[in-house]
Amino acid sequence: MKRVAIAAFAAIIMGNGAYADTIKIGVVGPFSGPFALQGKNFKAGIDAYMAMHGTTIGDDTVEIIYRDLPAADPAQSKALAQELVVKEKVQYLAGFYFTPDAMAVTPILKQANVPLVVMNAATSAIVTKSPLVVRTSFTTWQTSTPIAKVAHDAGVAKVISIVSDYGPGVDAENAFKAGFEKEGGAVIEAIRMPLSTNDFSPIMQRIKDSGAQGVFAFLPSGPTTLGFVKAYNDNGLKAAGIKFFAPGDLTQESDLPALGDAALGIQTTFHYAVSHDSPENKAFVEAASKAIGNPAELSFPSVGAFDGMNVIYKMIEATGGEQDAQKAVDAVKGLSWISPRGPVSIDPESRHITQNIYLREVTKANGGSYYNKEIQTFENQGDPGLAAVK
Amino acid sequence: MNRETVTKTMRPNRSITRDLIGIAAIIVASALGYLLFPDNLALLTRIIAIALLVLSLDLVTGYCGVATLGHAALFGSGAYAAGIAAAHYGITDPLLMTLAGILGGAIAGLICGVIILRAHGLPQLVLSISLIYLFHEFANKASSWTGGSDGLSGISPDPLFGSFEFDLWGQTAYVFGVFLLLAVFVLLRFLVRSPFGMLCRGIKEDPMRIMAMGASPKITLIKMYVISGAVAGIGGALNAISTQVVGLDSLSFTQSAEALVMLVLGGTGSLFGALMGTVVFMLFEDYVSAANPFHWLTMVGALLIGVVLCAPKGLYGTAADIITRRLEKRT
Amino acid sequence: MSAVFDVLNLKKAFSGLTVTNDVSLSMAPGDRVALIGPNGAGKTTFVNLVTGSLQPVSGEVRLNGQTVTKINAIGRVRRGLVRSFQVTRLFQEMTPAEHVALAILQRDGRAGKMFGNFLSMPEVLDEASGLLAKLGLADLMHRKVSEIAYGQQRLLEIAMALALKPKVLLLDEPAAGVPQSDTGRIEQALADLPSDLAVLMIEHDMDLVFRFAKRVIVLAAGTIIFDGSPADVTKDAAVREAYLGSYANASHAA
Amino acid sequence: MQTVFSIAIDAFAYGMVLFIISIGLSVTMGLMRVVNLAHGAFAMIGGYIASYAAQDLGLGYAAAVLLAVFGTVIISIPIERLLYRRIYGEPELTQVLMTIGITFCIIGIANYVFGPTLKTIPLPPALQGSADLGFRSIAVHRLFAIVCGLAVAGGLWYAIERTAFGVKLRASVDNASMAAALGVRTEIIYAVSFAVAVGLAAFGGVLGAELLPVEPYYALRYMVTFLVVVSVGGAGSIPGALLACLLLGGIDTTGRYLMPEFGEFFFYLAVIAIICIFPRGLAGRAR
Repeated sequence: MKRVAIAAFAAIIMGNGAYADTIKIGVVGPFSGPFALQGKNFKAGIDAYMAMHGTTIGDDTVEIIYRDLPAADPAQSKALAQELVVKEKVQYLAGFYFTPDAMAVTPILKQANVPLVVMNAATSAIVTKSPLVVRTSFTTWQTSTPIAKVAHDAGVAKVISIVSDYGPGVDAENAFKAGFEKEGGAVIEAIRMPLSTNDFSPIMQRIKDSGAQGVFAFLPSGPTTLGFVKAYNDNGLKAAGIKFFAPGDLTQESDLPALGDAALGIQTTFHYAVSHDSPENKAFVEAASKAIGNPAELSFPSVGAFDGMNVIYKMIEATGGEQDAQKAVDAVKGLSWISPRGPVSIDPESRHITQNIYLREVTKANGGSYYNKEIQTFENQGDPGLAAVK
Repeated sequence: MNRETVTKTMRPNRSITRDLIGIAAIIVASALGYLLFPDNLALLTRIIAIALLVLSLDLVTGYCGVATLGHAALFGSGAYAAGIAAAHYGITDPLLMTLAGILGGAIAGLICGVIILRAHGLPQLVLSISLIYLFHEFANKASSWTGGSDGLSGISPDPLFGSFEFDLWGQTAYVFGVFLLLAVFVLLRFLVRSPFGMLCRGIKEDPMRIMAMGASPKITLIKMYVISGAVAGIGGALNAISTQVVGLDSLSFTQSAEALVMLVLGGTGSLFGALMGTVVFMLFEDYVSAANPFHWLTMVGALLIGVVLCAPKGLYGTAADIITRRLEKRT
Repeated sequence: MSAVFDVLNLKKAFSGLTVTNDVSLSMAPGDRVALIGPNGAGKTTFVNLVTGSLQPVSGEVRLNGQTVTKINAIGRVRRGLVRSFQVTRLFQEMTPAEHVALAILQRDGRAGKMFGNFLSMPEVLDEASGLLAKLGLADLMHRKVSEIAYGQQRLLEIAMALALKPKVLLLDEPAAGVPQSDTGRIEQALADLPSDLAVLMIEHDMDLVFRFAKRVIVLAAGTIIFDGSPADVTKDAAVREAYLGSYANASHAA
Repeated sequence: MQTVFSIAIDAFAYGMVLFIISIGLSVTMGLMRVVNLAHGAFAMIGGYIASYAAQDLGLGYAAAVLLAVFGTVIISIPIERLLYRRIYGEPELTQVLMTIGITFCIIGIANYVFGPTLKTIPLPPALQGSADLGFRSIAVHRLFAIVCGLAVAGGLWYAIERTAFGVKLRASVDNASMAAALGVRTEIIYAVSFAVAVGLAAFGGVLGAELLPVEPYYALRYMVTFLVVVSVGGAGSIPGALLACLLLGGIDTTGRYLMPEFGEFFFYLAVIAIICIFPRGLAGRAR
């Protein structure tokens, strides 16, 4: 259906503008499966951008081609990217929710003469794999480092770290540890639990027994966060005054209705809250809500996609629609603009986005809904992860 | 007496003809794939890699009656073996990488075989599931070797025979894959018709009877598992070579379950069934997920239900039945 | 002639209940022995103990004078102790030729060969077709077993056993379930068994026993109560008591 | 000592939740000999119905649970008639294919109808919050789950071992044709057993929702856990399933407390060890 619709759409556009080129952008993301919500957010961000800025740049028309990749599957990712480049002749590749999927694509970029704009995948190392990668999302290091200062400022000296045992979890643990120890605190225990953990009671018991004053946690957004936060309450940790620190993946907006009162008061650091107060964000949320249908489903990947589109539009302007990946990437190095999340820029060295990281607290709004309320800003944060890896 | 000699000579001839038809069918299908989807060779290469996995599964499930939902352990081990050889030891020759994949797969096959064959039926399924989770978790833990959940990257195979690059357009990878598949197919045709293959089919029907003949079902099945591991390992290596990344998904329960679904879809106990199931399932999935990402799972589910209701022996099995029945009617 | 097969004081108990008690027997090459006994006498247990499917509490099984009690079922087959099954256990999807060829290849230690096909191994094919022809199965050798008659399946069981070239053959009711019209073929096959082979037949059909066996062993309640010539078995008081009574009176005495 | 006690309670509670969700599967797999991979899908349907009833219709918790159980059973009737009946007695692989297909369809439909977000079932005030056990606190709904689990185990045991229906069921399982010859209408026995199994799945789905939240991929996510628990217990045995749940719950919980890093290893190694020692499951009967 979608293919047909896009083709029909393209045909109409082509019919109108006689000599104009169509510039295709291939977007790979999880549009079905357990992570379909994040894929929907990609699409919402992209649709919002195109609704606000039009679908033409000069004489050229922009066309998006979506490909579905439900779960981390690098082999399939490579196959899709190759098909997009060779068959659909896309000039830009974008999207990518999972790190291994983005990694799988980096080896072909040079030969394909195509830049890759990563709209989510959050492992620091991706940008080092090819000079044609630009990232407009965040890294786990970037969002997890400031919370260490928050913890220290809250008067907590001993923290136990609990993360899911996979790449981003390990990143989060290392980032927090590095940041917290620099502040003079101590991570007394670091626990990595399997991704499939359902019952968190034993973990809560560990936290209690450790004697820590606070807990740092990282879990992938989705069903497990619900169990974790509930266990934190049910096992009396909240009542015992053990403080909870986490990056914002834990309290993404689309999970908040399910978390409900259990999440109230949880403080997280993240690059974007849907509630961010700025005219840019108001306009974005309005357009993106329209695109996604149900505003409650709006979450952070949408802003990564929105800004990713901004970068791609700038690239298209700079190259005049010609396919020249290196020129396109060079053109956005150092680019700065006001994003819905606040002021951002592309670091010319790493090609990763430099942005504000916000401390937010889950708060109940007047209407009874829940949102992340921004209470503190850490300005112009780069990616500490790259330096740490080197 | 005359009649006997006729049947005697007819039998092998008929199956050799079938082999030649099979090989021709693979070559024609590969060529058609190349001509019809010249821009989609990566997908086709991926289908070949998975077809090798499904063939390998057919060896133990279709020919030996072992129920397993953990066969990706063999495939993934092959993929990681080839990937680690390239990324950590600088063994970047594609043929040597394939060899590493064969070894990795065979060793994994040995381990899985020894454990899985300790039970039958449902407990056997559960053993295989436990194993695939252990393999997956192990690869996740050994992240300094495997890259953990970020995937193992930095695999850059040399050009094949020093002159054919594994490039963006994927022609080399595809042709390499087709040759691997053909080689495996021919060898497996020999294998399943050999005395060993006969022994395996016997074990599938009645292991007790095989024991009463003085043969050991257990040792035979473990041997078959090692062979199956080698075949799956080739698939894994092809995957590693063509995509240059190995992810944890190649060692996942999902991959195992999908392989089993493809096999049952095509029809167990025949190499053609395994190939047909893979091609049909993967093309269907690719088409439906592109056409309607939101509902493709429902449609795949409907396809599976439809196959159980209308073609209980799998697509190939049922088709073959119909054809033989027609032929018998005619003669 | 020295014994090829000895059973010494074999004992087996299931949860305290003795089912095989101090059973001993000895067979020489060429012996034709029938083992009979009423239902529940422990014949099946005896067969399982001898073939190695069950381990005895005490006692010994010897083949060619060598103790095989600790050797598993597979090892005993390889040493020449072969059995057939009361209910045919054949591979429905395979042909008689394949059955016999598999047995021949297994006997020669070639069943693990991964290349080649028995159809292109003339010596195997010749032996298999010879054996099948002797049993009158030549016409069916390339049919699927599921398509051939039960009587012929029983013959195939015997063919498979013979293909293994055993020294001792245990035949478990070789004629069970075979229609009257086909029993002649089976009896013929039994009569044609190699003369140096020791055969122990477990059978219910007394006519067959009397025609086939030179010696009869009667098992009752796990113990051998008679071991002697067929002519004497009907005269033995203990046997009559345990089992034969009415039969001997009704048909043979008449 | 206090910690040991505390872990034991966690293990017990977790085991009982597992038991409630899995026991229905034990009935289908052990008594009806169907490898029902769609069991989780029925639990999920129950969860969705309860969530819808409580959130959107504003029904109370008890009413929502009842509606979920009966609603799921009603939904399952045509599925049993049209699909499951075709695979009774078929080879395992065919059953796997069919039930995976059913699972995929249910996931797709749930995703379409309810959307991809997490659904919660609001607890009544009586079940909210924590109870103080003196040395630690535990969520009240967990205590409730323990009580329900014990009640289900007792009830099922009674129904199978002590009622006329149970006698007929066991007779049908052991020898269907003999039972039919004796006048037992095996189709009805099967249909009722299937309905009971599905009802239990739905009940478990609702009760376990605090631990295993309801979302479209629920059916796939926990499929393996259910399957493993039932097989370890020995399909069809209620004491076996109970024992397996408590044992695996205990191993899992202890492992996750002592060495969370290797939690997965403990669990699956234990499963492998148990099956290698008891190839038919803890309470498996020889066939």
